[in-house]
Amino acid sequence: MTEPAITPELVQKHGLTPEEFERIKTILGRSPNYTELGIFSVMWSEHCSYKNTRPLLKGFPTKSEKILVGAGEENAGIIDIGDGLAIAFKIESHNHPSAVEPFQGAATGVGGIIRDIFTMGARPICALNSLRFGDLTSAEVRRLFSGVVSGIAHYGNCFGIPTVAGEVYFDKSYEGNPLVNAFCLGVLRHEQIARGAAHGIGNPVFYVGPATGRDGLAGAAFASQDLTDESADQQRGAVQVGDPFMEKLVMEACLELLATGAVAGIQDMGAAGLTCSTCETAARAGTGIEIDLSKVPQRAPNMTPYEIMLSESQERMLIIVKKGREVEVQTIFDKWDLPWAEVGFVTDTGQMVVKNHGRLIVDIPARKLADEAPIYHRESREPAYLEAVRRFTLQGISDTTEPAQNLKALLGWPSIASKNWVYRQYDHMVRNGSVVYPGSDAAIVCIKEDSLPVLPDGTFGPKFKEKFIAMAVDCNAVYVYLDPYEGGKIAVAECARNLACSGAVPLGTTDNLNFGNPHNPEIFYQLRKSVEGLAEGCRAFNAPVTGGNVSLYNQNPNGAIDPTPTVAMVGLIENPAHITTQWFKDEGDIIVLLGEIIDDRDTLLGLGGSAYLQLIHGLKTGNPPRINLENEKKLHDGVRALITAGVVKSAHDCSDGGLAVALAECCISQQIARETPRLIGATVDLTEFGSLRSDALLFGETQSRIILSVSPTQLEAARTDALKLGLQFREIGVVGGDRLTIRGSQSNLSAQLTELHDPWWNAIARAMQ
Amino acid sequence: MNFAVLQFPASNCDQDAVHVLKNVLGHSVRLVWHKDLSLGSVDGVVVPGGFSYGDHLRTGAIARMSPIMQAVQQFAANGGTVLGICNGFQILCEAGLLPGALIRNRSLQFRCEHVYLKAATRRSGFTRAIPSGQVLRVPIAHGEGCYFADESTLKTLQAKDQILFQYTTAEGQITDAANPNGSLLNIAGICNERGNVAGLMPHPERASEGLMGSTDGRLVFEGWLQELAERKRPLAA
Amino acid sequence: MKAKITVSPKKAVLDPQGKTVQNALEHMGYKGIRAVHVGKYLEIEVEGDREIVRQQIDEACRKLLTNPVIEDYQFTLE
Amino acid sequence: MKAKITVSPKKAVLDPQGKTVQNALEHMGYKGIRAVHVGKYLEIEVEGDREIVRQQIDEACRKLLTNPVIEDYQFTLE
Ligand SMILES: Nc1ncnc2c1ncn2[C@@H]1O[C@H](COP(=O)(O)OP(=O)(O)O)[C@@H](O)[C@H]1O
Ligand SMILES: [Mg+2]
Repeated sequence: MTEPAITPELVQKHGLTPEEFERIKTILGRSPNYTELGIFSVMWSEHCSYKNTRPLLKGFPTKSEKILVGAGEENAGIIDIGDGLAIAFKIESHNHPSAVEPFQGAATGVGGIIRDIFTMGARPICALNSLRFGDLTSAEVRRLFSGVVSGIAHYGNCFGIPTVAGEVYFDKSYEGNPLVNAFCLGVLRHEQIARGAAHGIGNPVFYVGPATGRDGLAGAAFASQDLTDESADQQRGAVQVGDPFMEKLVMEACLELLATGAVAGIQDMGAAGLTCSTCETAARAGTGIEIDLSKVPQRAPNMTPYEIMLSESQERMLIIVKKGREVEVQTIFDKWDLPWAEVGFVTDTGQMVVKNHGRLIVDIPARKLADEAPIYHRESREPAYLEAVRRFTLQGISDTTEPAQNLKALLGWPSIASKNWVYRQYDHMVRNGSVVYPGSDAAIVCIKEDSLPVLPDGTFGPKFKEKFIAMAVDCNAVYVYLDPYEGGKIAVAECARNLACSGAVPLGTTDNLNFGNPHNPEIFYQLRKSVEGLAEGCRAFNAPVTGGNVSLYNQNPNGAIDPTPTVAMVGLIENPAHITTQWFKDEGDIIVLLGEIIDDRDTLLGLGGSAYLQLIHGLKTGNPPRINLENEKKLHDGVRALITAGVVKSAHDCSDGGLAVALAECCISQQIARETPRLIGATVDLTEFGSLRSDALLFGETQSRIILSVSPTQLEAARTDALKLGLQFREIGVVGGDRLTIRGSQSNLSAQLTELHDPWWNAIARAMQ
Repeated sequence: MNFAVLQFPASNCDQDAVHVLKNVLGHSVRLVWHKDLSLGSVDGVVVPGGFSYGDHLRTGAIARMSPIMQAVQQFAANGGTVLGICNGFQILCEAGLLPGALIRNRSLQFRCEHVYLKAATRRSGFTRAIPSGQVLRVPIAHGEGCYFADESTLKTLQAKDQILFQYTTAEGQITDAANPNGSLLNIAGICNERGNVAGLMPHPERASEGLMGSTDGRLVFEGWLQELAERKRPLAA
Repeated sequence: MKAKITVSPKKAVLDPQGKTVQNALEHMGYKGIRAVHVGKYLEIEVEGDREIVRQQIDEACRKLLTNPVIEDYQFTLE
Repeated sequence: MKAKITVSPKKAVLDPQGKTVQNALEHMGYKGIRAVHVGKYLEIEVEGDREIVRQQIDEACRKLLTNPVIEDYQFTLE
């Protein structure tokens, strides 16, 4: 088979600029051949190299005394949680593949992130997902939504990992370009941390997992282009199919193998498959690597070196084995009926060498390929639309006269409505560790003995006291669109607030930057500003970034998506008594608001960018609410202190939909069993704020507010503690009855709980019928 | 007691079953690999939940061909007690150890949520510890849990008291609305004629500790343990 | 040789998938649809004596590939 | 009229199910199996003009019944 000649057109088709091509020639001291060109193109794609975002990512805080493996070092970061235990977690996007084939795209996204976690030596114990789609009134959007959800369910359920939390938003800007971000968290002992480095000259390199096919050819490059109808069409031939069954076996075999100590280095074959795993492991260890493609198991006949190197067939791993211990690998992989092959060895040349039947095909300095991609400082310009956003006032927007109707409408708005249609399709309990299921502010998972990978002696090691990990994922992209910096801060703050409400102390953050085309200066501005906001937020809550993912070029023919820097935060709860949920518990409990009722320095009174303005007035504009991170931090510390003192029965943060929606959620969100909610009413009195607009009071989204319920006998203790902690503590009502009533002086809102529950619980299912 | 928990490729509730039998109930448990030919000496066998062989072809279809299933057949034929949970129930049906089959939920969707159940009989070891009339709250997590059997099989199940669990409302009513998957007669679990092999779709092992939100599932294991203890006790002289 | 096996749900067995497909087709505006059944299709490429293969496929269908409680099958050898 | 539609995974696309079934058959002792593919089988009972039905079925296959990204289909009208 003759290979195509290297022409400028071919270079361009590979997404490389003429300057980048010159740089490649300098590195090689010659012109690359076809396979080498392919290799550079995927490794230097945004997806693998972060060439457009690396300078921005430097602004993230990445250090704390608890971090064992930091951002960018390995496939995922690792954080110490005490008693010799640690957690590994990360989020990753699979947006473009999901646009082309929602079921498989989402499924393989889950598979990919699970591999990143067990590659670190950790046993994956739970998953999260963050999703964005267009409007559910479109049949195509419904197809994408249901495909993505069943793809995630299929992979996670079959693999046997509980999917315990997530978020879903619907907005026109995502039409045709849905976002699918998947998160996974795993647990391990400190001494079990595995490295993706090709250490030990002469060590054999093993390929394990299913044979390589033509699937996902150049997926990384695909992820680094605008999504046009044409590119979607071209990618049709390249759909990766996930096999969770295979991945489960690969994981069990890898963890069993890691316990033997026979492994010198391990890395999954994710984006850019064999290419990325070979050159990165060599670059990390400062070694070289040589493989022969004729030894790589192949699924399709006549595959070219180019295809084998760039294939993104799923569920494959590269393992560098300590010389002399090959049999251990073979025995374990045979036990699990998994294919394996010895494909090469580690060298001291620093080169990534690929042969085919002994014939030299590729010879590239590994480190230059992996670490020296060009870096671009893109031009950034404030988007023109922001001027109009800032000019927006509430003048001409008349106050609401039907607050109960508004509340029902908001609760039934798919972005706010219960996501049970989604998470009931996910096994969120498997592995017997889920303590708080989807449906509260943060999910909580118990870390117990069998959460861990086994030790060499086949045991789980010394006993320890169970620990609890809390997780949430958040991003209000409308805020980010309207004010990238403030919106970035709020995304982090909301996530941290969800953790605080559940009783957890943040440990770390992982983020997924989903944006449009960075060559557009206005989009680069969104990116730059929101990253600054995220970084500020992570600093404020002492939740350093341990890793993340960048997904650019999220555009459809109508333009870019709303900037969506998804934030997932992980926290720790040591004592199960401190686990706190969002719903009201008992009749007669006192409802307390922590924080200011409304930010009176905000001329839009919290309505800018609010769900209320979007849904009721059809307006997606106005300055979003401001956030003061110092206050916010004080609030989180305060609520945790109250929880620890044992005076809090429930805690729920105010976010989308404001105080009224949050109160309603406190009344209706506890689920006892299938179709059996527990509804508990509340009477709230806000008449003292009679001078304020009702819409702002009820539906404004002023930040830094938490609703607590407290037993009457503990009210005074709670108040004393709160005041000592410098919190604003205000009794606003009482739990009980079968209605939610909010008295204001402009208007009263009162509704039967069943009337609130119905639209909230069923909105998505009905939209999907 | 000594229990064996089978482990097929992609069993994924195996550890959960071990955890409950060992750490919660204090018995000794061994994982038994699907390629093994023998169960060793055990008092009871759990066929755990999961997606054996990725649910490829049909749930449980390939797992039942595993070498260990011969030993399970033998164990059951000798009167040993076997409990299949979720995928384990599917495997036991495929293996012919239990009548009927489990097909796709009528919603066509996977469902993970707590449901209400009632024991339809207390004759079985798996239901004897459940106070009569008590409604249990136990989670399900399956895509193919709709129990199907032809009419004559259903008649036999009823006649021989083989229906163990039925889906109910919170009040214990057997209604169509309380049926999460379309199972005939709201069947959630059954046993064989002899009563020593049982299967159910809900996960009692996920409802055995307060921290996990319900302890109702423990009753299933406790009854089983009582029965095993009685068997072990030499007949009173 | 290629064995082509079609597997359909038995008449008495609930076939919600068939019903859903039928509804979707009707929604799309197709008329005159009386019923839809959704089953499985397997293709097995196999070498060997035709008669023996036929027997083996039939046996495999009974033992593994289908469940007689809920499914019927048919196959051809090409 | 009855439309019988068989749907199989595209050749280039991974067919994990087929592979698992092949392994299982080999484990059971069947020899000479080169490949197994697992797909879907649909039967649609439908009334109408034969030619129009043929067109409609073809269209429905492309739009609804199969996923052209990963599947191929064939059908007959009886
Ligand atoms: N895609 C999903 N997968 C799993 N759980 C989800 C998903 N989307 C939402 N949830 C769960 O539903 C609950 C409400 O989510 P959300 O409305 O985003 O809450 P909040 O406003 O507190 O962030 C949370 O417990 C969340 O984890
Ligand atoms: Mg949220």
